[in-house]
Amino acid sequence: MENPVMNTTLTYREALKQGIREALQNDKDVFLMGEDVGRYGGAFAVSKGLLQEFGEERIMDVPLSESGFVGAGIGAALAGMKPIVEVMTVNFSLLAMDQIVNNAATLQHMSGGQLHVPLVIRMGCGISKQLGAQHSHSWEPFYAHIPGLVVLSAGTHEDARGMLRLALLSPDPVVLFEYTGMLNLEKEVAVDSDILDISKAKVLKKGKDITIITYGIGVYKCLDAAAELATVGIDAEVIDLRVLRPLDEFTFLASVAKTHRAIIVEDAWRSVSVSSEVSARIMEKTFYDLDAPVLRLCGIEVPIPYPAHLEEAAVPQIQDIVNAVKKMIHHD
Amino acid sequence: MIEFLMPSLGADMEDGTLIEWKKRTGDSVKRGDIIAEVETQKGLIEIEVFDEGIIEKLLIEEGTKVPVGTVLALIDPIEVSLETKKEKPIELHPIQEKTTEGITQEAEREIHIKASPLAKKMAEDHHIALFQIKGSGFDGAITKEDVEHVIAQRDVIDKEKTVIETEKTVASSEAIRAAIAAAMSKSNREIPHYYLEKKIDLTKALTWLQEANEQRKVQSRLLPVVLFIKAIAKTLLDFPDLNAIWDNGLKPKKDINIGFVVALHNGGIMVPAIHQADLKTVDEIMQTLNDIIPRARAMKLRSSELSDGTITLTSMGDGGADAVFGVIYPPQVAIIGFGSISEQPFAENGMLGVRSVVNATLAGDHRATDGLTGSQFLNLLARNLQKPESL
Amino acid sequence: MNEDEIKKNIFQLLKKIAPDTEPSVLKPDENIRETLGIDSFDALQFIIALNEKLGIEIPEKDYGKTNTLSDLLSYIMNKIK
Amino acid sequence: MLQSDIKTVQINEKKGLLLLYQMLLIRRFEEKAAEQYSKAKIRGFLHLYIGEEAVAVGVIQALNDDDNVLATYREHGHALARGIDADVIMAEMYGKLEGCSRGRGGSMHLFDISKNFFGGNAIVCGHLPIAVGMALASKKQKKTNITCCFFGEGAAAEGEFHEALNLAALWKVPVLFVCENNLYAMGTALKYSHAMTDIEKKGTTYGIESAAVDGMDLRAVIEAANKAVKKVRSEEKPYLLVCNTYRFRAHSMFDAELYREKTEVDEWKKRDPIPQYQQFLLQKGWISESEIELMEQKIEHKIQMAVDFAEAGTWEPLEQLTKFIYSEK
Repeated sequence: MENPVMNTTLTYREALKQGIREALQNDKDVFLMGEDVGRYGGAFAVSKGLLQEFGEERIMDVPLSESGFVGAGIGAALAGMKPIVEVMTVNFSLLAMDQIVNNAATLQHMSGGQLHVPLVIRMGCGISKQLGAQHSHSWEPFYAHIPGLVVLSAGTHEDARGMLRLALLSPDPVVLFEYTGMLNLEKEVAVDSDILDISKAKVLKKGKDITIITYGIGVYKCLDAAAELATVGIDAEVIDLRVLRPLDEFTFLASVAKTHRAIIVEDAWRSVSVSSEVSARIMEKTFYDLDAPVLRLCGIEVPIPYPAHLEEAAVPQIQDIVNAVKKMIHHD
Repeated sequence: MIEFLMPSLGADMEDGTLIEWKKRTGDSVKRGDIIAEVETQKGLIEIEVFDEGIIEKLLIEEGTKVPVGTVLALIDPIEVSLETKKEKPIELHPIQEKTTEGITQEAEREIHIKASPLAKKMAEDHHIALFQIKGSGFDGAITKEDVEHVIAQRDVIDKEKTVIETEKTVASSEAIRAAIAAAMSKSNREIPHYYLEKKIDLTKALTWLQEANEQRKVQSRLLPVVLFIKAIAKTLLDFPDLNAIWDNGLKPKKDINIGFVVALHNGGIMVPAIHQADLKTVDEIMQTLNDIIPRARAMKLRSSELSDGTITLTSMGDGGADAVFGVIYPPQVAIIGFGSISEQPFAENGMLGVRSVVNATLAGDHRATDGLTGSQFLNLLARNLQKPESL
Repeated sequence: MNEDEIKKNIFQLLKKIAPDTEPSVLKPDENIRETLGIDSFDALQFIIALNEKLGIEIPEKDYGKTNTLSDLLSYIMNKIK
Repeated sequence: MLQSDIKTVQINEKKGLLLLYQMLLIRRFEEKAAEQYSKAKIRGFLHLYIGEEAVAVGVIQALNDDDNVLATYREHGHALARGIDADVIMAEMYGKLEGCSRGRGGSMHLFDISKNFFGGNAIVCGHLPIAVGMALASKKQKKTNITCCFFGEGAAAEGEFHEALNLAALWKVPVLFVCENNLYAMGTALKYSHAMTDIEKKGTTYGIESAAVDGMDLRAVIEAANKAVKKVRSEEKPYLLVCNTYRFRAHSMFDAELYREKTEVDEWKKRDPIPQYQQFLLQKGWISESEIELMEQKIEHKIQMAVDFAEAGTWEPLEQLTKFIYSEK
């Protein structure tokens, strides 16, 4: 079927909105609940216009009661609905952590398999433009630690549009991280491109010299870094983890077995992070294929500072990735 | 008679102190009555009884601390209530911490050559000793590239069929030579050796071995030295003083770890230990040899394997000298030597015949044992080798 | 599997268990073990390797027929037929 | 479970005896649980409902089969009143596979979706938002069932109590909040956790109709519960019912009760809900002393059967350790 691939350019925000709209159209049990998702049109204008299209019953503004409305979402899911609960940003999700961990992730186990929680919780995540420490957290590792949760990271426009539909099909609770720092970023996306799964990592660029493993806000940074490395003859393979739990280790282990080198990039703080887990699995399962120690480029362990030059230095940038790879390969 | 036990009120409650009896001998009790007050780490708690009857005897005085599950009182059930079946309560033994004696982690004395796992694997596959390769990786670590370089270099040399004389290998055998010289001279300086020899008929042993090997795949075929090791281990069970170390006094060792002398290809020896040889079957001993001999020759032994032998065996194998008198490895107190197996005239109860025979020798530390012990050991060793099936 | 191929295999296997020696310089009637300094342990490894590579089994009682290169070659040739 | 229809049903003889049977079953079950705990057959935490039986029995008789019930970690009584069998509850407390939650939850996490019993929840007040969500779903699905959640006066000091009541009132969803005010949140008396100790007054700030009732008088609880359930179901709005009651036993098994006087316990024991209700039935002539004795023996036999069932239960095989973390497709 060689019909020409029709591309459109759309922003990450539009990709998110298309995902939500499709979900609401596909299933009447789906409804969106979150702070300012209705009349205000979404804190970051992601759900603008949806209230007018779907009405108050399915686009519900909620009071500032994160534990309350996330718990309510769990209850509605237990009773047969398909709620999408928006926690404006991961920074405010700590208030609802008890409901997410002690109820959503655990009820099926404690009830001996009787209770299922088909709930999707969307959270804005990571650095935007100088929002200061309390509005710039990257806490994917917190949630990726909890058995019972499916944890997704929408690092590309395709995933921003496609992950929600598949997440709503899951009988288990899904935490979906979206990246406020990328909302205005425009990318070309195939019109009818649809993602196939929310269970596997994806090789976004093939290569043979080194495996760059990343997720979320790191994906486009690593692709740009790989492009620059190609100009100096380094053929890097870039892998987007996409799913932080359950982690698809098969894809990155196969790649490291081929390239014999690995570098992991994330904005989250270095200690006890996703890169700690990925690096441990590489050491455990492809030790004899390693020709150099696994390198990790992560967030500096400091609350995100307000001034631009410090904020930029606090997380890995494209040039940092390029330099690290060069040092590892040429090391002269 | 119903036993009233100190109840368990919490998973972490291990004992309780009986403060006050609320009932006396002869009192009647019914279900739910408070029978005593007990002091726990949470405070004073009233204890109820779940059975009906008359208190026969109070066994514990007030003020005594007892572990959970201890019988506190005996109750005579006047008439058996509906509850006929009495389940036996699970005895509660408090969890002792499992103490593991401190394993003295001996400092690794091996010189650690930095190389990537991939480089190490490739070097091993191509039988290249790491110290022959110059590392170009992070602070001198050997990488895949460096190994490939040496392989390429060697293939070139192979083609020209010249023997490589790299000074590094000489250096290493010098290092080994120096180490052996030091140990041997220390042994002779400090240990007064006595020497004994015994000719042993191996006919039964070798025939048993041949039949045993016919039932085994070639991969698990047994060598005669396996029988010698097993026989030594079995005999040592009766001679603990020979399986010992001298540390200003004789200190017998519990485990029987037989140090096995392995000759390296380009000279020098390594002596890895076969641990608990007495507990291993002949097949397990053969497997141990299959593991330690190649590793010894590739200098891949851990220092722990080289240092916990309790006695040493040196064996000439075939085509070597008739007998070998070893030099004891300090701090051990004995070394056993087996010469080459050969056809020799052998007289037995007056009849002369030709038999497969081996000369077994024992060198002993006279501070620790005397010739009599040594010769009794060799006699028992010879007898044990006549019954190979029971080794 | 002709004679040359068998010889090549023999040299390769001998090289593996005695890396510091030169099996290819062996004369046909020289005793392999004495010339290359191979002890009973290495000899057993060689026989195991022969079994795994060429699929032939040399029982202990035939050890005597495989001392030299030519004996070994002819022994293997009629075993393979 | 008797179906109570919309109009408040006076207790007839048949129902009256059933309610006594339920209260006695709970009392004897909890006493046996204490015995099995001291024999180390039940481990972990164990919270007994002795003294509060009238609240669970009185409220749950007012609910329909398709109504949802959520309770706390002191929920053996609610589970029995809701109709879950004594033997699967005892087996669950033993941690056996045959338990109502397959042994996975234990005493604090009894679940049975066939009875719409959504647990045993051990995070104080953690289940109130869930109850609101379930009621929200009923409203969206245009169903007539309601959701009833039980909690202690300690929970009323949690932030989630405020958030849940506000959301319920804001969204006008059919949830019945039942506060079992037993005067002590573990070791903290009412006056040490609440500035305003009349818990029912807290409903007014959210415009939620509230009432308080003597939790030791079964008939009073029945009357208040029937009225509350009727309002929640017909007017589809939340209701806060506070039952003032008292627990005769410690908070849990390992508690020296340093925080209250023995005399206070003895005072409340004089108003034990079971003898109080037995008097009413005897005066009504609906039951005789010998019939009560017969009911006691029937219950004792049923509870011994439950213990035997638990004793004979099996341990879940280790291979199933990671089951029920994610749903099998």
